[in-house]
Amino acid sequence: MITVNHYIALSAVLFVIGVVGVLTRRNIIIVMMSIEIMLNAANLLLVTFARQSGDMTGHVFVFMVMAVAAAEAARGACDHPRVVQEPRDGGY
Amino acid sequence: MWGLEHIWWVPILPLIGATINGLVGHLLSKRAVGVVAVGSTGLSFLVALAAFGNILGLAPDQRVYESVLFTWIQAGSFTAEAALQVDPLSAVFLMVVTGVGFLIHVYSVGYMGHEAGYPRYFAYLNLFMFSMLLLILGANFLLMFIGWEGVGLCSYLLIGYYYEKQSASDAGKKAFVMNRIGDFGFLLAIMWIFWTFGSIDYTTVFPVAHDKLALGGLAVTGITLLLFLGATGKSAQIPLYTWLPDAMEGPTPVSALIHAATMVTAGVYMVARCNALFNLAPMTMMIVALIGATTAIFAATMGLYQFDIKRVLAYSTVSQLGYMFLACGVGAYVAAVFHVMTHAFFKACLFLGSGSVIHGMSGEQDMRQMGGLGKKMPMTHATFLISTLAIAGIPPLAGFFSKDEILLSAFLGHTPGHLLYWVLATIAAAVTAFYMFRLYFMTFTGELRAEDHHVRDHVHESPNVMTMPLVILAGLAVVGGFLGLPMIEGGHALKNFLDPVFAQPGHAAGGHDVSVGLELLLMGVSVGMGVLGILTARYYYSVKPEAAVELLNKGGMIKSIYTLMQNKYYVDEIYDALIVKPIVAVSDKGLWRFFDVKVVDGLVNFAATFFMGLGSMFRTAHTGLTRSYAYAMVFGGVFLAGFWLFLSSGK
Amino acid sequence: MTLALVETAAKIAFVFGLNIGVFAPLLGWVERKQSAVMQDRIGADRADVFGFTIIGLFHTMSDTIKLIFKEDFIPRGADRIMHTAAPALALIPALVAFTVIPFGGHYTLWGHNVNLVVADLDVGALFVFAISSLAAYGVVLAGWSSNNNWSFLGGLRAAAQMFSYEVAMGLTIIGLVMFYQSLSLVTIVEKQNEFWHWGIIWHWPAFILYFTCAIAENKRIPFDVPEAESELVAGYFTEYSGMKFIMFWMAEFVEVVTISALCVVLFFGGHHLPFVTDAELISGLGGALYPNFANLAAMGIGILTFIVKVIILIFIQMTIRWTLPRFRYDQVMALGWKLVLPASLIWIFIVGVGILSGIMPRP
Amino acid sequence: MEILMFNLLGGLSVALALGAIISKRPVNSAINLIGTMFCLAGLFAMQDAHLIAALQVLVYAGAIMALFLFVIMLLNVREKVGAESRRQPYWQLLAVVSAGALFVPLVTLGGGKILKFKEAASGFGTTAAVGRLLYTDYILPFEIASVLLLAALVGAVILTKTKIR
Repeated sequence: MITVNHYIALSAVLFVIGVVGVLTRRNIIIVMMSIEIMLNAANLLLVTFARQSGDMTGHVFVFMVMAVAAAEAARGACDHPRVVQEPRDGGY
Repeated sequence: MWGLEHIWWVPILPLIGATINGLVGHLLSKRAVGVVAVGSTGLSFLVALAAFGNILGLAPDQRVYESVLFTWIQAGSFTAEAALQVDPLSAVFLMVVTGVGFLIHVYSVGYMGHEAGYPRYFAYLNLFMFSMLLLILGANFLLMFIGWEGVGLCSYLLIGYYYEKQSASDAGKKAFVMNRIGDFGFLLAIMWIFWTFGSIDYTTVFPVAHDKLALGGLAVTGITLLLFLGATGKSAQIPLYTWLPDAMEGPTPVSALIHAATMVTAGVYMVARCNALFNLAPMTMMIVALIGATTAIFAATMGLYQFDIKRVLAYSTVSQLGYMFLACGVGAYVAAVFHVMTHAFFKACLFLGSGSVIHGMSGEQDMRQMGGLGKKMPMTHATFLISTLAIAGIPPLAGFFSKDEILLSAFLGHTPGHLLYWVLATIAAAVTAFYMFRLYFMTFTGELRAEDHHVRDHVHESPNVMTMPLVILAGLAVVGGFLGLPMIEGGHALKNFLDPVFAQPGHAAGGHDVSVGLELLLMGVSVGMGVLGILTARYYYSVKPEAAVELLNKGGMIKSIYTLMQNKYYVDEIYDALIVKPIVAVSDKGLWRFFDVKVVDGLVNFAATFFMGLGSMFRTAHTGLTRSYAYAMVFGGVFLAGFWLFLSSGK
Repeated sequence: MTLALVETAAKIAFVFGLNIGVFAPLLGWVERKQSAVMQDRIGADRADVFGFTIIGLFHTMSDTIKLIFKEDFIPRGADRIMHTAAPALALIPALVAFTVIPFGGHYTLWGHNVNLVVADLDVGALFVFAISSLAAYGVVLAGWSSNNNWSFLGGLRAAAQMFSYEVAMGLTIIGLVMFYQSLSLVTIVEKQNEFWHWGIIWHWPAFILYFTCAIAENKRIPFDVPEAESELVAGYFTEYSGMKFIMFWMAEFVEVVTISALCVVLFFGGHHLPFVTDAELISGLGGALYPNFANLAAMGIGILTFIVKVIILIFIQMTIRWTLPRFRYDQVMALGWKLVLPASLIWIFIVGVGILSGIMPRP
Repeated sequence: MEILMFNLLGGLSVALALGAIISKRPVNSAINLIGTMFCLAGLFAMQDAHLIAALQVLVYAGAIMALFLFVIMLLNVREKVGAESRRQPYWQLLAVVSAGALFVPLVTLGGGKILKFKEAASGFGTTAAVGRLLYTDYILPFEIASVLLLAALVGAVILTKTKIR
């Protein structure tokens, strides 16, 4: 029987992996990808609790997170070329 | 009934003309542009004529027709219908506006024939017709206001028609700003009316005005004063009259149509329309009469020593408008409307005549260059003379009847100080006769004084398309007054027609109880004053021109008065010193150099300095290494989560 | 349970068989032969078995055999894993997208309810777009991992082009979704039971836009800049040979079929015959007397109708492919962003107005 | 069946996420991350969040990661071995330790209780249901999100435009 705790644990593991990625990697693209992992861990938790409580507000939140992530990705993708071009500023 | 039911065609037709000429006019031939402009106005005139006939066919107490086109604005309790209303008052104005407008369109075809921007001119002119008709026909204050603004806009556009000319564009701006000051009052009055009555429809507001408002109360006085402020702007009364003489920078037909016959009478129309309110505010009535009488004499004296033919007419317009307001102020609305009508005829004729003269003189407007034109321009001369006699108040021409009725009303009026107004107006009548005949003698008699021989050789009578309107208008100036002919013993045709509009409860709008003898005496006085003015003018400008120069050379009082009058009493300069300069000074020294530079910039700079100082304190924590921030965040997260865990485990 | 498993397995087998076994090889032949007919040539006709050529059909077989036995070549400096995985990444999404496309209706056979779709998803249309957006990865990775500048450029072009048109493609069917009030393709097909409810009737502008986007998404002529042989040799699959190469081609053909199938489902009433509803068809086949037989026959007719419609649309695509010249790269992007995208937004607005004002009655 | 799927998808997602942060090449990272997203989409679908699952694939795997991959490839950010090889073991150790410290409160989020799923109501997680929520109670955040995306769009255009000059 699968419980909420399973999902919490999985989400925690993913979140921590994301944190480690942010802290250890120097490539800014990979750092951003690690942030996406963390966001996804949070999304998983939101979906899980939505399912547990039967309230779809969690889904709405995930929807919003996705919108924000998309905006962030678009912005980051534009910023990245500039960071790479000017390595002094991009000394992550 | 064909006519009244199609009343909405009356404003729409000129709008269609304006749209065609404004959008695709430059692609059309001049002839096509003229056909569109004149045709649309002419059709509009025909519809208006039919509507007028319908109105006449109705019983006198049923002569109000309202046609609701659609609901225009609906917000909360506020409703504004796009509705047109025809009653005797608007019908009279309708006839004047469409009729004179049509004639001036015809005249313009000839006069503007050589101008660049021909379609633009007619688009504006048609747009003006639309706005003016909307102003007259609108069934509520908002619609009137739209027309009111529209005519102001068109006036601005047409004054600045020769926009390459600095003086023309300045004059346009001046007219616009002056009008805006008045419009501001009008707008406030509309808001106040809505606040008081909960509606802006004429049919809702006026019948209940007497019950809702106390006689002479604050509300009604405020509303009417604000309304009158609007009227002074639009109708060029003291203190907002200075734009009208400058407005003569526009083409002459425009001066005739907008700045003599129609738009400037909008203020009179508005006051007459709101007579139910004005009757309740004796103080406002007094002010209206006072301003009217003062303007009449003031503008007349300013017209005395002008040399620009159109400026003389402009001051005469201001003066005549003063008469109309005087009539309104003493409660003689019928006389005011009557004078609007007759004035439209003879003043349009005069302006168009002066346009014809200017046309013949190759654009010369200075009367000192003219003289003896009577022989070379017989048609213009004849029509001009008729109109001049009309404005001087010589029987049996139109001006005599209407002006005399105003003077009679002033003499018999209920307003305090009405005898003073009568004296002022009577003197103004003499002055009017004097300067108008000065104009006439300087222009049409004597010898041609123009120096440029090209101009001398070129003097010619204008084409038929220009003289025909002159003839028609002069004819109207002759017969127009007969509408008020049976004035002795209880009203006349126009009065009977208009009375339903002005017969309000609680106010005696009926005929004056006056003996025939007194009336004849007053007539005699006014005619005598007119004749006196004419004879004086004839002495100084035709019989013995050198006498005037001698008089001036004597110096002293006469010389200084002359200078004062020629400089228009320095009103423009006074306005400049009292209003424009202080505003500029306050903006420059106060708002800019002190408030903006010191206060606003100071605050901004202070904020910047403050946070810069604050930032320099925290700068050490800002390594610029993103990873260190990430570490800080994670440690913070760990700490918070651990703390929360500690708290929840304690439970 | 077992029966359901069998049924699903059968449907999957049918879909895959249809695509991989029938359409993909046949399309290679059709492309050759149709171009030959259009260009007044004879076309491939040399492969023969005992002297029989069967209008060149044996070429399909010989091509397959040739490519299978060709050397599998990986260029030096290439990323071996990615290079190997890329063709599969291109082919799989094209096949998976087919799982939500209904190729028939509901039928009752011996008391068992059969719904002719592999997976009836609530978000079917979204699923198709989600999966087809993954197809770009195969192409992009193929270009990137080949360690070849032509391939790389082709991959980049493909990526930009596919992502651009994906956006527009998603927007083109929003109007349709608003009209049918469902994202489920099964529901959409059900609502097209009557001919006058077919998508093409009201939504023909959306069809034109969608079809354009779909061809661009599939990178076929006139949108084949990622593999423009005159500029980039062969674009992203320059460095591929053998089975990997054939997988790209299969992916392309399967996508042609998928596009046609989706168009049929969205715009042309799916398996429905025009002017004949499902119920009428079954009763017309004697549903009252032999329900099982009638249902079975109706199922056959439905599948056949669906396939015929798909073939017609494939034929149109092929005709376009051999008719139009290739766009320049900037033209492709300009068309996508400046014409198709705004047009589809406007169409959404028009459909919204139409629905709200009652001009477009929803089925 | 369910636990099997969970183990499969969960394990795969963890492995791929690890691969994403460990692999040296950004492209490999991105591919791994796409896999993670896919597995998570499966997990969403297991919890009846069908729309969210589809969006996860469409938005995350389809759009966001595609954007990342595109940028990586456009710049051809091959292995920056030089930059990445200056490893700082202490920092990395610290990172892992602090992340581990974060893990403890995260897993005990449930407070030691076993939370069980209830039977989902019919229509849970469908497009219509989520859409109704989005367009009624959450219309304001929804619109704000659209404005945010517009701002990102404009910002992206401006940022890239200055590069061209």
